Amino acid sequence: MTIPNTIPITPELIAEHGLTPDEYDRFVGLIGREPSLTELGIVSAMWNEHCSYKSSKKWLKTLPTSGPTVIQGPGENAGVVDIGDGKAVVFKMESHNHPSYIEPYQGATTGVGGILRDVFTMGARPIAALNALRFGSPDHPRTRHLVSGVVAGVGGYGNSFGVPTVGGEVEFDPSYDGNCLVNAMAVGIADTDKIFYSKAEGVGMPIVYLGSKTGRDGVGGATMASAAFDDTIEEKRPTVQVGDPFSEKLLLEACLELMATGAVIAIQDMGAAGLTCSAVEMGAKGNLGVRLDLDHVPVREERMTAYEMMLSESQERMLMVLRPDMRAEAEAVFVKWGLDFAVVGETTDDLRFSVWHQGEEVANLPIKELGDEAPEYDRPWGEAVAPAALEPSAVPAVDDLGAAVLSLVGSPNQASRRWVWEQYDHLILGGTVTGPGGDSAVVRLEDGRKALALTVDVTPRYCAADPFEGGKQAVAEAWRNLSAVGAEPLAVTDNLNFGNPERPEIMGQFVGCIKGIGAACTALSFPVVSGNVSLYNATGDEAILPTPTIGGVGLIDDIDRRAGIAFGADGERVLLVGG
Amino acid sequence: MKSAVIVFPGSNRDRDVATALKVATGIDPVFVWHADTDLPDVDLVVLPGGFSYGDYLRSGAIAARAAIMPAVAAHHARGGYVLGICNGFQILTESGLLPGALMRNAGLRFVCRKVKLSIERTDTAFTRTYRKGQVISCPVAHHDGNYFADPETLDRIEGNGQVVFRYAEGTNPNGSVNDIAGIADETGRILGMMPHPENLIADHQGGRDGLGLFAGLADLQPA
Amino acid sequence: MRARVTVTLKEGVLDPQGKAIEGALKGLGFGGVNGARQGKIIDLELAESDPERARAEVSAMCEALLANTVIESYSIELV
Amino acid sequence: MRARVTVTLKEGVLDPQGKAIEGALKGLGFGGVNGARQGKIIDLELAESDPERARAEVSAMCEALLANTVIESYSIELV
Ligand SMILES: Nc1ncnc2c1ncn2[C@@H]1O[C@H](COP(=O)(O)OP(=O)(O)O)[C@@H](O)[C@H]1O
Repeated sequence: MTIPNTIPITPELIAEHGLTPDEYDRFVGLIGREPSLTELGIVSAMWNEHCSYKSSKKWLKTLPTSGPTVIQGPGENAGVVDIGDGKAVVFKMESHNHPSYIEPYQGATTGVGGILRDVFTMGARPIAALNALRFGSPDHPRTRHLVSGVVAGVGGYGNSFGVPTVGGEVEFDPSYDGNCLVNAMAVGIADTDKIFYSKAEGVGMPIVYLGSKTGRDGVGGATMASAAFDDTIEEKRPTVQVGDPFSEKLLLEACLELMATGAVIAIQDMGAAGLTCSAVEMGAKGNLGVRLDLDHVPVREERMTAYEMMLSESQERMLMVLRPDMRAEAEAVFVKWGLDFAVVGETTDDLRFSVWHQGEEVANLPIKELGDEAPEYDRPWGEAVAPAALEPSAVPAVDDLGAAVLSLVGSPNQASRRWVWEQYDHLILGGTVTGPGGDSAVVRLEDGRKALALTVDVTPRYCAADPFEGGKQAVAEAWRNLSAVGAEPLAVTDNLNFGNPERPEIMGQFVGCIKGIGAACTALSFPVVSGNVSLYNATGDEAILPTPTIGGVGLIDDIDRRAGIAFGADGERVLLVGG
Repeated sequence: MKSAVIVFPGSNRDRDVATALKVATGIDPVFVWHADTDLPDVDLVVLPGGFSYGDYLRSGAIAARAAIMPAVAAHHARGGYVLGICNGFQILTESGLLPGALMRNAGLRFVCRKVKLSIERTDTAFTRTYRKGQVISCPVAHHDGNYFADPETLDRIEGNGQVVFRYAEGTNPNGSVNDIAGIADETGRILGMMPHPENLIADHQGGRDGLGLFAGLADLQPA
Repeated sequence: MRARVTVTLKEGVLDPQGKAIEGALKGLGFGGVNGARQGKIIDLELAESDPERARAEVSAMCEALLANTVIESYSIELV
Repeated sequence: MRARVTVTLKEGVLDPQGKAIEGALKGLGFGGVNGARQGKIIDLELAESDPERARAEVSAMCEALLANTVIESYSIELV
């Protein structure tokens, strides 16, 4: 029995898919007919903010993204930078803000899992993870629950997967009461001549599904991540995805083993809107069509519809284009690691995205247009409203400086974060030279004298006061953190967390911060090689502080020539450098 | 000294311990897949740290039933040495090669920090490079390291002197009974411990206190 | 009075533990296992002796702490 | 046929999770909790349809894997 795919497409249905009437008309214009339900699902996934970057693309293009050592800038699963000796560092940061607010433990685990996958999809072995967390006021009723869940989730995934979590930030501010931020960064090392990309090549090549089975997890999740919270939050709950770090560890080992055989032509992880985005991206990048046969997709639930399979966000899955002559070898690797391996389609020369289920073609769409013709907005933006300047007289003088220092040091935003990072395995793999607690983490590269310096930073208060200066400052601080440990700063990944871009003053914050980041990165020759945008971090009219998190990576040539933050001995001179 | 490191699905400190063995003995260990049933000709078998099978059901439970485990027991019965670190310790208790059980940490959280270990015995191959009563630094990183044994078992292992390492100076991170951090079997040829000496073997890691354990194994004679 | 709370994952929610158990049982030769799901129980010793009030109290505990109602369901049994 | 295996810690075995739950419930204002212990359930989907044989099979699974009889006891319920 087949599952119906043709139901009338009503305005309500269109709205539920997060498409505006204009966007829907644009789509109908592209395909020249009314879409099927599966097609509507596919376009809603491709055209939502999260996948299409429709509000931010115009501005992201202004960032400096190249440099003499940049091997791959934005546009792939992660950025790649040459570090000499035939090695490259592969890194990216990504947010899981909305899912973490709904279910903090699972939201954080799946965020960490997603970013790790982005890195090892490129052929890199992850060697470090960082995270930047922001929560509401410590006395807000939800904060405690969110903090403990998110921290346990970040640790739970990274610890089991086996990557050291070496740094991060935790900050509290009432603007995050209704929208916490979970930004996770992963860093890996690959051989420069063995980097894997998502661009499919060759007609008639098998498309292989790898990893865990598909369930109904997160169907509608990509849409959720892009919609401001409202009263329907309760109804959206069942779309929570569960992370399985054990399967991801197996997937890592299996992928690296498989890549070493030379069987992989292209590979892409299934992130938000899994099968849809990954298949379309691989085909479109390679100027190829893709035909999928959903009957071969490994599923763990019964009677899944094509719509559900195309939108499922089940974790720990990959899509790959395989050299057909190496199929048996490839399959053996996955069987050994106990993971699913299924040929679910092939590349074609007709530039169509054709999806079959139970003998019926449930979608047939122009593959390039799904990405290239996605709406792009030049959203109106106004000058951000800066908070009023504080009159010095409005700040009462302190009588007891000692007590003031104590209360500063003990305040939620200054207090020790040991409670957090002791829940993270920051020592595994044996490379950690400086773990959490310093200016930058320092991680030694295998058997050598070289090390990477890693940091994440932003001061949202500054960005609220002056987006341009705040954006610049975040980059400058990341730069200083890296140089403070003796590293040569290499490149940046960013995670731009803002409120509702349809509000001109929020868009103004976004534009200002990007311009500031761009100016600082240009001045410092500190290119942005990857990143992520998270908008609609707002509840009603309450937006978060503008939070453009900057992840910085630097290189130390000789670990014996590094610096830490501790004073070494009595009687040392203390110098103040800078202006 | 020849050694083998068993790789279970979810092992993740297998490379760390291999590095430590290489540094201390000059010889790379062989990696052995959990689904194999035979061990190569080695003096030492290591069950590494990690989250074998995700630590689902109970930490180490599923790995303890892996196809390779009978060969590990046979290796010991023949006079061979076995070292289980962290998840490896959990696998050893789950398989009955060591007594007791490792329960959820008393604080219920994963703990990664340096602790102090006092060396309770130096007459084992694993601890012979240390002094009795010496206190060394060593990292821990685990969620289920709270050693438990019923009173009779505890009396027995204390009476036999099977406790090899104890958390010292108030650094017990997990609530283990009698501050137990590592125990040996009655022959002294099986050691299970929660801390990670393999992560403290080089200056860049902040010290070499853990290296002594592997150095002590360097000239193991085939039994 | 004692209460037993049983917490299980909602239908459709991925259960990595159950999956691992199923795989391990098959590996041990128990071929006749077609599925496994793991849940937990919490046994509570209550001061309350009135069944109705006890049940209400335990319900409140489940909502507040014992179950993660985003992905889990719970049931209560008084003994 | 389905079976539910209930695994609980033996009397006298330390239960850090139970203790933590008890503490947390008290912290949330549930004063009437005099003790809490945590256990787990494993729901199995069996090919076997004969109750007697099913029970024997599940018993074997418990001994082989599902319970650590050093610290845990188990009970089996067929449904
Ligand atoms: N703020 C940003 N700065 C630079 N590059 C970005 C930024 N946001 C996203 N990108 C790049 O855009 C591409 C698509 O982003 P990604 O988050 O991976 O999309 P998705 O998660 O939907 O697959 C990536 O290559 C990413 O590096």
